[in-house]
Amino acid sequence: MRTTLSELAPLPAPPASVAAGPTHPPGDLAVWFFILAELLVFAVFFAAYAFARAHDVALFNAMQEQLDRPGGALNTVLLITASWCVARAVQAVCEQNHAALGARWLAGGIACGGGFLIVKCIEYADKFAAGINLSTNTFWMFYLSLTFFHFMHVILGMVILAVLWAQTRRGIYTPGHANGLESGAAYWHMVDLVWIVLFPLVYVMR
Amino acid sequence: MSADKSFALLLAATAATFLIGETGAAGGGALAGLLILMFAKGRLVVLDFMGLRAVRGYWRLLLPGWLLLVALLIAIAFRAAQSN
Amino acid sequence: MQYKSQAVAKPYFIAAIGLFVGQILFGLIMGLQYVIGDFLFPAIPFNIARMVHTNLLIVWLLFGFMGAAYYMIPEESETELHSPGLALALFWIFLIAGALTIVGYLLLPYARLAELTGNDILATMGREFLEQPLITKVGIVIVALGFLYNVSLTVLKGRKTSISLILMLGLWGLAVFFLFSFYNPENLVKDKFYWWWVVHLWVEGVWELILGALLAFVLIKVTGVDREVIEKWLYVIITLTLITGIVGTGHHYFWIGTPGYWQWWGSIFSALEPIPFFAMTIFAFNMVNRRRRDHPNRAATLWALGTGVMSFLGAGVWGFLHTLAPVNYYTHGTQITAAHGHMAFYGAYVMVVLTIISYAMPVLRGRAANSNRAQVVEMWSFWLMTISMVFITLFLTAAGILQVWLQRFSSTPQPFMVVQEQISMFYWMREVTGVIFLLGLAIYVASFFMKGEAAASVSTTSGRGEIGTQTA
Amino acid sequence: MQAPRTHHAPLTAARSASLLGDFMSGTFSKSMARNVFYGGTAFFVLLFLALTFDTQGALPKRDNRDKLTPAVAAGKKIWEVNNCIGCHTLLGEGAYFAPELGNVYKRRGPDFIKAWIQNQPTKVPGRRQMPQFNLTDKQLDDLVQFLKYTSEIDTNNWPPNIEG
Repeated sequence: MRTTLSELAPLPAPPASVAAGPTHPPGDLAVWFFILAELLVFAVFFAAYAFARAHDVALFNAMQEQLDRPGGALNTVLLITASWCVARAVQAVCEQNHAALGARWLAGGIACGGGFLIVKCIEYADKFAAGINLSTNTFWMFYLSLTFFHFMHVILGMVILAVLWAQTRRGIYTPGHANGLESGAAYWHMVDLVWIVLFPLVYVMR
Repeated sequence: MSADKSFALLLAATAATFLIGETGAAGGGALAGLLILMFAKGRLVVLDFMGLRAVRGYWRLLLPGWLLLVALLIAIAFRAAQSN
Repeated sequence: MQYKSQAVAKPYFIAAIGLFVGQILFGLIMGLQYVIGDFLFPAIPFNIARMVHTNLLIVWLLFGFMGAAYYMIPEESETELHSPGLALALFWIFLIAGALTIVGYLLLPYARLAELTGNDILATMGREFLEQPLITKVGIVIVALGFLYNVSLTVLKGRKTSISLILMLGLWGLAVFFLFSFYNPENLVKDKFYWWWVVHLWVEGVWELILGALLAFVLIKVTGVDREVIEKWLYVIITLTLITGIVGTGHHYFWIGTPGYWQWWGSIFSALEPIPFFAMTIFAFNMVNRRRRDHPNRAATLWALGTGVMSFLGAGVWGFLHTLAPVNYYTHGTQITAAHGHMAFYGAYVMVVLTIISYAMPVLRGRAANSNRAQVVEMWSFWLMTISMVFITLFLTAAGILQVWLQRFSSTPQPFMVVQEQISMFYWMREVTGVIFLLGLAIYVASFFMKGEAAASVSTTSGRGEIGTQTA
Repeated sequence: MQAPRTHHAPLTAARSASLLGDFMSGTFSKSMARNVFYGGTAFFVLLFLALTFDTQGALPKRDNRDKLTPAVAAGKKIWEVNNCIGCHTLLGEGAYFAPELGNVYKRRGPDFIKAWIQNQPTKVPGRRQMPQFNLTDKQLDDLVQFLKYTSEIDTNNWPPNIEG
């Protein structure tokens, strides 16, 4: 059962608005709390990487050389494209009321996400073949931890997209009644957002 | 801005990030450029993909604020690394 | 009381309080042994007293959880308990088995107890908090299975609320993770690694689901806030708990032979563990501020709010103090750990069990709330126990800081026992505060025997249904 | 439901309350909160299992298992059935009443440890007392072997110094 709310506000909502537009993001606040929690974890993780690097710049710079930068850039493109597809899917459903089109865009997003996983697996296979693991040194610990933590998010995001795809095809979402679709889409964009920080931080900055 | 335009800008910014990496540039200038690109890209995702552009109040500021915070922490840490 | 089978909760609550008294008495014995080393030696050596102290704590909290479940589940499920007879039988089995175990600890040398109870068949004894003989451990599993069978069938045949589902998840998790207590490899590192799957995944995992469910149940009852609202926030809070708490197990994997990356993973995730506790505090106060009625049981409301605040302080703040690996390198296994352990266990689990007892016992005794006089006495005990615990924690923290400084951080580190003598003043202060805690506990027990007219119900809003039966 | 925000309002309690209202407006459903709980929990359980899997693979290089002889195993059991953890810490875990023993082999050496255990209790008035456990020579040797094995576990350089 769903309730709308400003229920944590101890006082009733103030009168008459001046500006138009919603004050809340698309999707369910429960998902947004989750997104905020995840972003907080990632922020701490990114900061930990940056400060650990400051203790051993030479190591980090040397090891970074061994990363597959074109692969990382390709993955950025794939995730951005996936995110764009999902944004278009929400548009198709919520603005054009065209569920079939929305489902096709979602399928595109899932395909790009799958591409990301494949590229990432090739990269991992390469690193594992070189004997690299979490205990190799601090740089590889961070590289594997950060990217694998993100990798798992991509998988979770794709599971969510797959559910959304099935629901959209069945025509469950309509304009004004797309809470689930918007929530799942927001989560997927979060996965993209994290990679947008991760790629330059780990692969490029030196 | 539409999602399509943002998408095009995101691709361009990704290319720029990659090219900075290819030149092997290091130091303050490269770092600043990369952080600005990162913030710009993240902001586009937040505003146009997540759909926060039309939203007023906290929520619109929260995620760009997160990006800013992360960028700031990275900048501080990388500066500290340079002075080591 | 809406369902007569809820009455089986009563002996559980009484036993819990009785064992609580025992726990505190042994705590005081240990506290004295810290400063008068040969006190009661060799009759009750420290290791035996400590085992009794911690095992009684665990057992009485389990009694409290089970009593809470027997009280809550029929009401949540809107049906009688599947088998009140089984619940009562398990009560006596658990009580007698527990009592025999404690008697065994006190009367037999531990090695002899191990020999007599089949430790040679499967060695599980002699590990912190899991000292119970094999037969007691098996007994715990049997009691837990019978209990879970009983309440699960009740839930399945009745209304399924989020609170009862979360409670059941917590209770099943408790039983499942206890199974790791039977895994005791010869490899010490693996032993310790999976030992934490019982200890950490209990207290910073599944027990918090139980805590959340108990607190949410009482808040619905005493505030009259819509179930829908409370359950929704409950989900958000326990999500945060498990996000941070599961990988947060890593903060125990810094120095026991496990790989170095746990220092990063453990620090990062456990650093965020205060957030769900903070959310719980905000949640409790918010719900009470937005109450739709003034429940006559003000003592229960006080305990509920106290749980929020003290669990945040004890588990959240005192946990964070020493959870980061560079700090923990110096504080690991010192009085800082003891300080955190005391306030976290009291603030989270002791207080939530006392919350549900405070709410449920009057109902089980046929009234909405105790007399004003009894409640005032109970609230005195709340403040005495809580403030004493704060000071016990502060004194142990002071002792710990000094210990770290002299024994760990100094460039000329001093031996353990030399340092202990130098910080004995703080142990004395802790012991005195402990006596005040016992006084608070005595007053708490006395509050159950206070007579007087039952407090009248004051409702702030009219037209609401019977509190607790409403669904959103 | 949207809670529109007033502009130019003085920063009063009412206004800050309305700001909180803004923050909390929008859809917030219990079913979604439940889905996030189950999904998030499953996710972090899997992550934890993945890290556990890696740890299992990394342990052989760290946990000194090559030295895990039958004597060490027997010593561990002696450690357990005498409830040593009820007073001492071992790698920092246990009770905080008596010294850390994870590195006692390095701090005191085998002969001191055996002599110490045999001579308990000290019966010094007012001093903390360790019971007499009546261990045989073989049991003492096994216990010492266990403490030696423990002292060689890779603990990331913990404790900070020899005093434990």
